[in-house]
Amino acid sequence: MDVTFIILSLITVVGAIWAVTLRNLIHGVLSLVLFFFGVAGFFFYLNADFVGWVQILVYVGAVAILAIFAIMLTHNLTAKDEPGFFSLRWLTGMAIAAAVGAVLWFAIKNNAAMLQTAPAGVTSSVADIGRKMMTDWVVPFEVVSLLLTAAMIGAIVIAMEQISHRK
Amino acid sequence: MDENSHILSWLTFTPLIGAIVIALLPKRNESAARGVALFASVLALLEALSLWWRFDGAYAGLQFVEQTPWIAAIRVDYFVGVDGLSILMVLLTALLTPVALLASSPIRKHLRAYYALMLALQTGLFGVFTALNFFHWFIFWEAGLIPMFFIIKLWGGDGTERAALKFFLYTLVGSVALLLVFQAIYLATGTWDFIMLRDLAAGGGLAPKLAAMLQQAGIAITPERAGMLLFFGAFLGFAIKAPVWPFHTWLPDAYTQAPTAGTIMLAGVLSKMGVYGFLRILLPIFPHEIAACATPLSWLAMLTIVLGAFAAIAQLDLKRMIAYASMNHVGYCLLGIVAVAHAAGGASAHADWVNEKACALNGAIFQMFNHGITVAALFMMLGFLEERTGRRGLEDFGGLRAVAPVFAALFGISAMASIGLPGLNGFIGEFMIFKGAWPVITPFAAVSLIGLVATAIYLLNFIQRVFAGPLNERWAKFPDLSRRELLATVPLVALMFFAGVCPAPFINLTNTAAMKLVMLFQPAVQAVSRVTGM
Amino acid sequence: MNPATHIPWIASYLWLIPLLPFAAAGVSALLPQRCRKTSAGLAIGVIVVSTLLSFCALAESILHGLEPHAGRTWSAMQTHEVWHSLIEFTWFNYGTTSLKLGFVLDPLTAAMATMVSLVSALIFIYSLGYMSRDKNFTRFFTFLSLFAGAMLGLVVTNNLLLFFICWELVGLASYLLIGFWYHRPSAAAAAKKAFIVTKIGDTGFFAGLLWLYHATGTLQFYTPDHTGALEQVTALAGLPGIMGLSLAGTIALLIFCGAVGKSGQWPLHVWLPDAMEGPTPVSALIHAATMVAAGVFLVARTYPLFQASPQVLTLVAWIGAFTAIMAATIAVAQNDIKRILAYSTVSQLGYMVMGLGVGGMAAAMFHLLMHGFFKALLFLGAGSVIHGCHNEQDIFKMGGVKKHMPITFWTYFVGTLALAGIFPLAGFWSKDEVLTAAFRWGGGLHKGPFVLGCLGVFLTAFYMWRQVCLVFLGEYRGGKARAGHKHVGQEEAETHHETAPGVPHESPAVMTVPLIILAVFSAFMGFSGLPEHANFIHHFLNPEHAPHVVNWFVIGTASALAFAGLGAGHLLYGVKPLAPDEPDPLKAKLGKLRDFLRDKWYCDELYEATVVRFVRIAAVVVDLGDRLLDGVTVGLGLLARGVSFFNFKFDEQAINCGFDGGCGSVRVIGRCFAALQDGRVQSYLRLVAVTAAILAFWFFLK
Amino acid sequence: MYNFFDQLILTLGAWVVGLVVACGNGVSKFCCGQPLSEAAAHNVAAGTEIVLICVTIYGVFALCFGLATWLERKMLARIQNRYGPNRVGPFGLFQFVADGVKMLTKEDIVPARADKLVHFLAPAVVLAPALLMFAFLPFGRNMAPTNLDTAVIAFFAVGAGSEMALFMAGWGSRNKYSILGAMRAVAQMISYEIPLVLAAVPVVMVVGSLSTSQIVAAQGADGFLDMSRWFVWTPWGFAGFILFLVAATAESNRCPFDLPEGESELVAGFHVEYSGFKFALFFMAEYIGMMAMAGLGVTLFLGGWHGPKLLPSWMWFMGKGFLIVCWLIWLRGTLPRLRVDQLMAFAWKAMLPFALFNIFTTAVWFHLPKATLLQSAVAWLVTAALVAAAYWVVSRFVCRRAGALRVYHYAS
Amino acid sequence: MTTLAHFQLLASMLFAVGLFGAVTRRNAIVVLLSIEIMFNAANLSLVAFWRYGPHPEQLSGVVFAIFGITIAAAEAAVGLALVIVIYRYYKSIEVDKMRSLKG
Repeated sequence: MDVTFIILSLITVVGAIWAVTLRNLIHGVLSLVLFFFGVAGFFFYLNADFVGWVQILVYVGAVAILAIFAIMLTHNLTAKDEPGFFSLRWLTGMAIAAAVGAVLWFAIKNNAAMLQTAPAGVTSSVADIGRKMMTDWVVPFEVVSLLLTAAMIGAIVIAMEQISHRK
Repeated sequence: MDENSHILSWLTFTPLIGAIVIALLPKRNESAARGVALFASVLALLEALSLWWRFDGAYAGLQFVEQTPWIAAIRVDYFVGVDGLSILMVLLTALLTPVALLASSPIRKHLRAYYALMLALQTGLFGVFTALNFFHWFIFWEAGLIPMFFIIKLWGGDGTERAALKFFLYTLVGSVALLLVFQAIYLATGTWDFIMLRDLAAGGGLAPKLAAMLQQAGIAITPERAGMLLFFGAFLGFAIKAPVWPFHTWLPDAYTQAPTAGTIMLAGVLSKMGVYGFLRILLPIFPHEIAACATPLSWLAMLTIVLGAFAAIAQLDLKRMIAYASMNHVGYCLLGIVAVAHAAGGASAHADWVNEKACALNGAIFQMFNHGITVAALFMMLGFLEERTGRRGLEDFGGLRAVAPVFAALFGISAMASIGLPGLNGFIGEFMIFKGAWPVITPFAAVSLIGLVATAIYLLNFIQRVFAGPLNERWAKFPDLSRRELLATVPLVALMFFAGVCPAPFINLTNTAAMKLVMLFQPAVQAVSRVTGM
Repeated sequence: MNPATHIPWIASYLWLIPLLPFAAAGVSALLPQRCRKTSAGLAIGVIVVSTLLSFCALAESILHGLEPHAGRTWSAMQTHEVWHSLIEFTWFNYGTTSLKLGFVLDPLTAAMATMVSLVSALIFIYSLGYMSRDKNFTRFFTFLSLFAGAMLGLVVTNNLLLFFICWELVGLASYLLIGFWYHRPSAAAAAKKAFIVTKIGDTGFFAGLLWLYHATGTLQFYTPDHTGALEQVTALAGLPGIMGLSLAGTIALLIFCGAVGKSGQWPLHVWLPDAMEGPTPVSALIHAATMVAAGVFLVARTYPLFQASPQVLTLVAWIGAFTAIMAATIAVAQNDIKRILAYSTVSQLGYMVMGLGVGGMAAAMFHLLMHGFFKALLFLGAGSVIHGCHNEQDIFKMGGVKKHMPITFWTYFVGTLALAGIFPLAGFWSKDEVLTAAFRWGGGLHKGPFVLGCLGVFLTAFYMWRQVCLVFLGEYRGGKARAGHKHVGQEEAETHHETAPGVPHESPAVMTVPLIILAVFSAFMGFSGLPEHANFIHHFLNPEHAPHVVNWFVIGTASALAFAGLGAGHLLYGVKPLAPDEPDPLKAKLGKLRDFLRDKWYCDELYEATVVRFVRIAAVVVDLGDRLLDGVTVGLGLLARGVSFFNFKFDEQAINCGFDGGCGSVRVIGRCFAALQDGRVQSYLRLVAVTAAILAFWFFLK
Repeated sequence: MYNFFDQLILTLGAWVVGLVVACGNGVSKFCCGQPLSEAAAHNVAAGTEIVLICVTIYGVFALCFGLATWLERKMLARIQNRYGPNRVGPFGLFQFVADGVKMLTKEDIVPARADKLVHFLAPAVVLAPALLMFAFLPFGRNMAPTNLDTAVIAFFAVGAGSEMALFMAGWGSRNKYSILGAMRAVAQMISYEIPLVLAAVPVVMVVGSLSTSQIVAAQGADGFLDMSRWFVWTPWGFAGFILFLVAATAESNRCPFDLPEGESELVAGFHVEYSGFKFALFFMAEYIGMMAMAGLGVTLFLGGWHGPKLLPSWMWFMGKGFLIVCWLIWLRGTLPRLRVDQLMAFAWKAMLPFALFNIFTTAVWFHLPKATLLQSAVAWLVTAALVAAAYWVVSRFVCRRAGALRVYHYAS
Repeated sequence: MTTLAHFQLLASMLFAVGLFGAVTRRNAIVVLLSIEIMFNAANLSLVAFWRYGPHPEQLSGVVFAIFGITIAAAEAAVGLALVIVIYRYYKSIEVDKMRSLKG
């Protein structure tokens, strides 16, 4: 455990917790951006530069912005009638999350392979990633690109439908 | 050559993808089906052209091979590849489908189904011409027949019921025969693979195995008879498809009743499936048997040519006339193929004989391609004629050249190509076939020459009655070709000129493969010569 | 310089001669109808260029003979070498070999190319005037160019296949041009007839070609290493063929079939007179001067094959002689100006074929060249007359045209005398050569062709003079009673509608100038073939054979007979000009025989009753057989259908009942699970998470 | 001589690093009695180098920012037939210093109901990506601050961060105008980011690398003139360059795409509630971002620091960058502002399809043979025809309605 | 030193946080964002496995992470578009109020 890891963990965890708990949705989104940067930091830390940059480009540059637009278009700057911390709903949620977390924790703790340290010299050059994607992973790659296209078109169609009906 | 490109699979399944897309189109967008179909077929054409571009004519073996195990239990591989025997057929299919689609404007009902079936048909054809394993070859073979059945039945003319039924029964008989033959072969040898079977047959090992298998089943039979039996089964399948006299009577009805595009595909490509079967299956897998039957086959080829031509002279229905013409021209291909199989000249492995036979085989393959183009153009223009006037009788027209000069010119060029006028494509194929067949089976070739004259008689009669003479006032408003129709016709006509003036690119594609087939054949011919004491 | 290896520059560019007109045809085929001037200009310009190139080739060929000798003297030309300049190229490869094509420059090519291109050029120019009103003017020049290209290609080629290709293209061009006025049923029928009849001959030619190819392994006439098809004749002569002939003879016979078809020899001559349905320049170009000569040229080109087989040569000679006399007799009884010339053409072609058959290849070629000039002249003159007489073609409706059309008359007169063989015009020299060769052929029966030929000379002179008298002399008999002749020249009436019925008029200069030029050629070209030692053309074309000696007997007989013919004609028609509706005096003289001749020996009827009927019946029989076969199939199909119908009924009634019962209970179970679905997304998510956790625990604990 | 000037700055940097290490050695000797260890010396040198690079970039581009504001005012003035700043310094060259002093001394106003934290953070967050973007550009021969093999995508990723900053500024101010401006800015930037990235893709495809250094290296030629292989000379490169310029103009919110801050509509958009030094930071971020975009354009299409060997490489880079900046200023002085729907339609209906087709064209170029001059010429013509066809199709059919009358989708 | 377990534990923690948000919050947008957090946690885990795994040259983790990011982007786009439509329809984006799928 080194300093970088601790700082990044803090950023990430705090960002995530803020993002799910804050009532002010915009603050929530900004915290989420913090979280995203943290995860990107982790990616850099793990020598996965490309993934890190993609993370920033996609999440900060697109997903967060989309979320903001959604918030703005739905006139929901704050979640007003959200129940309190000790409501049944929150406690149930925490219980479930804890249960799942506990399962994962249990699984990780009981696995000796998890204790290994990082091998040296592991890098991910863009060229290698590209080559992999175009050879071994070409089918998933094409499928995902098709999915993305379909999703984009779907999103536009969904959002536009109301307009055409209204006319 | 990039072996990993899977271009053949892409080519084969591009139309199928198009068909699926069309099938998924919403009903209100029916008219988009045409665009999608055209797009898919043009895409397939581009793929085929790229295939052509990358095809190495100097290499005798199979190219772009893809072989992966498919159904391990019965040793079925997905095994495709092209060589000189099939490349022209693939190109022809790719070329004629968009043309047929362009000629589909009279289709008004069930557009989606129609275009999806056309594309499915194309996939079947591509599959037949590229498959090297009987199992999926047969699937594609049937996949070519069933859409055609529906196209004839649903969009055909007045007598479709009868025509479609006849087409289906005939081809079904052929298909069943083929299936049984290959079942037997599989049981005897344990493989569906054309290439392996070829090697086995070349070594003389196929017939004994078949006989052994049949004996196991309690049928006492000599190897020669066993081979012959199976050969006849397979021959029946292909002879019906081609069609060879006397298995041809489905042809005039089917060609006449099918919608224009269907006729184009039927005459242009589907009939080539049968001839292609001779090249891909009968010649390599049954060399001894076909050599032994060469003389009867020569008779059949000759009769196909001569009787087809004479029957065409008698027709008063233009479509029937061209249908018989088509049969007549397929006969030339058979003549070339039979010449290869014939024992004459086989006694000595004299290089000239090999060259003569190679010439005949090249000619037969090229003639398949040429005939596909020419007959497609003829049927398409007949379709235009019928679309404009609703008639297709020989006596219903007259003097159309005055009102539709371009139409007349293009039809005239196509007819001349069919007659075998030098400078157009038909001549090259016929010349090469006759050149090769003449020394081998002189009497048959000589009689078949009558076919050339008869072709001139009926086609010129056609032109005289329809395009020349005083203008039939009824058709004074007959429109000349539209831009769409020109788009469909002119490339074919241009190709006729190109193939006629400059055949070398085409023949270079097929030559090494043809040589290989002929060489493969030479020992078989010798064996028969020894047996029969020739 | 070694003449064997040296390739003159014109030989390297020989391919341009046919290619240029082909290219012009291709271009003008794509031109719209309104580009009349472009099309015509292109065609004429190109044919003129081709003509110039042909002259270059001719000059080169003539000089070639001079080169080895020091002095460029006339006698130095009498070289005894045969020489060819060859260009080869590969068309395509098959098997382990390749199909080679090529071009050859030799005297035969040069002479023929010059004649063809020169006559073509003149006819092209003539057409400019003759066809000026036709609405398909552009197409006309397209077809003409196509024809010229094919014809010249045939002349310059060194390969029998390429020869055949051009031969067929010539046939196509002829088909298109005969059927040029396609909405005239007779024209369309004539075009079809021409194509099919020649195609029959061509099939034989094709068979001969295939056989030759197999036997010699090449189709090149000559090759640089002397292994060409014509250079292996000796070997072929030793091999057996069919019908007791040697292989060379068989092939020669088959090839001769082609020549018979294309050159209108009996029995395939029937298409040629019908072909006069085409416009007159076409008749002149194709059916008089050039195309029909292609058959003769073919035989001349493949002459070594024929020489190897005396039987075939005999056949050739007799067919030629018979054709010559038969056509001449028919010509005597015709009324249509063009038909007379057509039969005259058939007859003259018979002379040429006879000349070939009797071994006078050079003589036949000489006659061919001369005939090309004067027959083109005659046809063009006839066209001019038709044009001037308001599209009248019946010579009994003409008369006295001389004073209205002086240029046409004088040129026509020259042509007539040349054709009749009057000293010193071209026809005299060439016909004399042919007859001398026939005379020298042998004794006994072998004198037959010579006798028939002499008879033909008389008839030729007779019918030509009959024509001249009826058309040009006397008084004009036309101008009225035209209704009955509407069918003849109807198209010309349409195209020249501006000319009102009335007196004939002279044609424009664009038509008369070519006439004059041709007349000059017809008059003087004959001197190139003077007998005796200075027989230039003979040495030029066929240097291997001994030169002629003058045979005064033949000259005397032929001239006498020719003058007799002229005299007989003049007696019948010239002395007392005919009145407008007076019948042909020949009717009275010949009676039934005249009807027989007028109806062309009933050849067409004979063919109609035999060949055509046979084809029709065969076609019907084959068709009926097909339908029978078809009926059997359909019956089987219906049977199968019936069986399947019963099967279907059985399935429906017996098997299908049981399944419907067992499907009810499934619904009940479905209700139970429906309760879990409360519609809230997060409930589902909770359920999923809890279940996943439980499952995972269970998994790890197990 | 040329090399000396070319590497002048590097030499100076090396000299400073050496000096610092020497000093460090001296200090260390003074404190611990022994010179720095090998590793420590290395660390010191590396640290110094980083600091030097940062300082150089900050300094140079702060200066450039000043120059650019002066240039803009001067050029706009010329376009509008005025003199422009001409009081402070020669030709008014020091005007920006005066402006800076003025900004620093102004009062910093925070609206009462503003989201204080976000309002405070926004200017800093805005400036950071703009400066960070320079980390990925090679300024001259051997003068790349970083040498990532993901540089291009990193550049865009960092650039994407500024959108969030603009939104923070707009939202934190609690002002209708500013939130509208911010939403506009964000929508516009996210829309134009796609053509921007797609315009760069062809270059990446052809070079086969995302590394800016390699992209620049791929455009270098050996000769004296050294500009034959700039991608802008190829048809796809030219088309890509134009696309890139347009998208970059929009991306940096410059006229005619300056709707987010349109004075006539939104007063000043997202920074309406900022004043004093915070405003200066926004101003600076805009200009530095613009220069970074220009730098990327130079790197991708104009051969980076390559140029005729008359001037040092870094001067070429700066010169070309300023040329693009001048072009942007010229554009601002010439073109009127677009309407929002036109803006969006242009991005999605014109630029996107054109950029996609340009990628296709590049693929065609890539696969055409270019061994001989003739083949190259053919390839050039073919791709040029493709580009022209794409332009024709896009302009004729796809964005035909881009200039149509406004349709109010959400406001009816 | 940082071990693989550290990363996995962190990732599982983030996943739990995301899950908590997804099952707890009523606002559909926040639910979606929570799902994004879960995606990120998964990606982090994948990349960590790649970094520590026996075959880093295979790059499987990285490629998977990129696919994950892509799918997450698609999910966000469609999800948020749905949210907008739902808002137009129900005038609310409370997930509890959407229950017309009740079986």
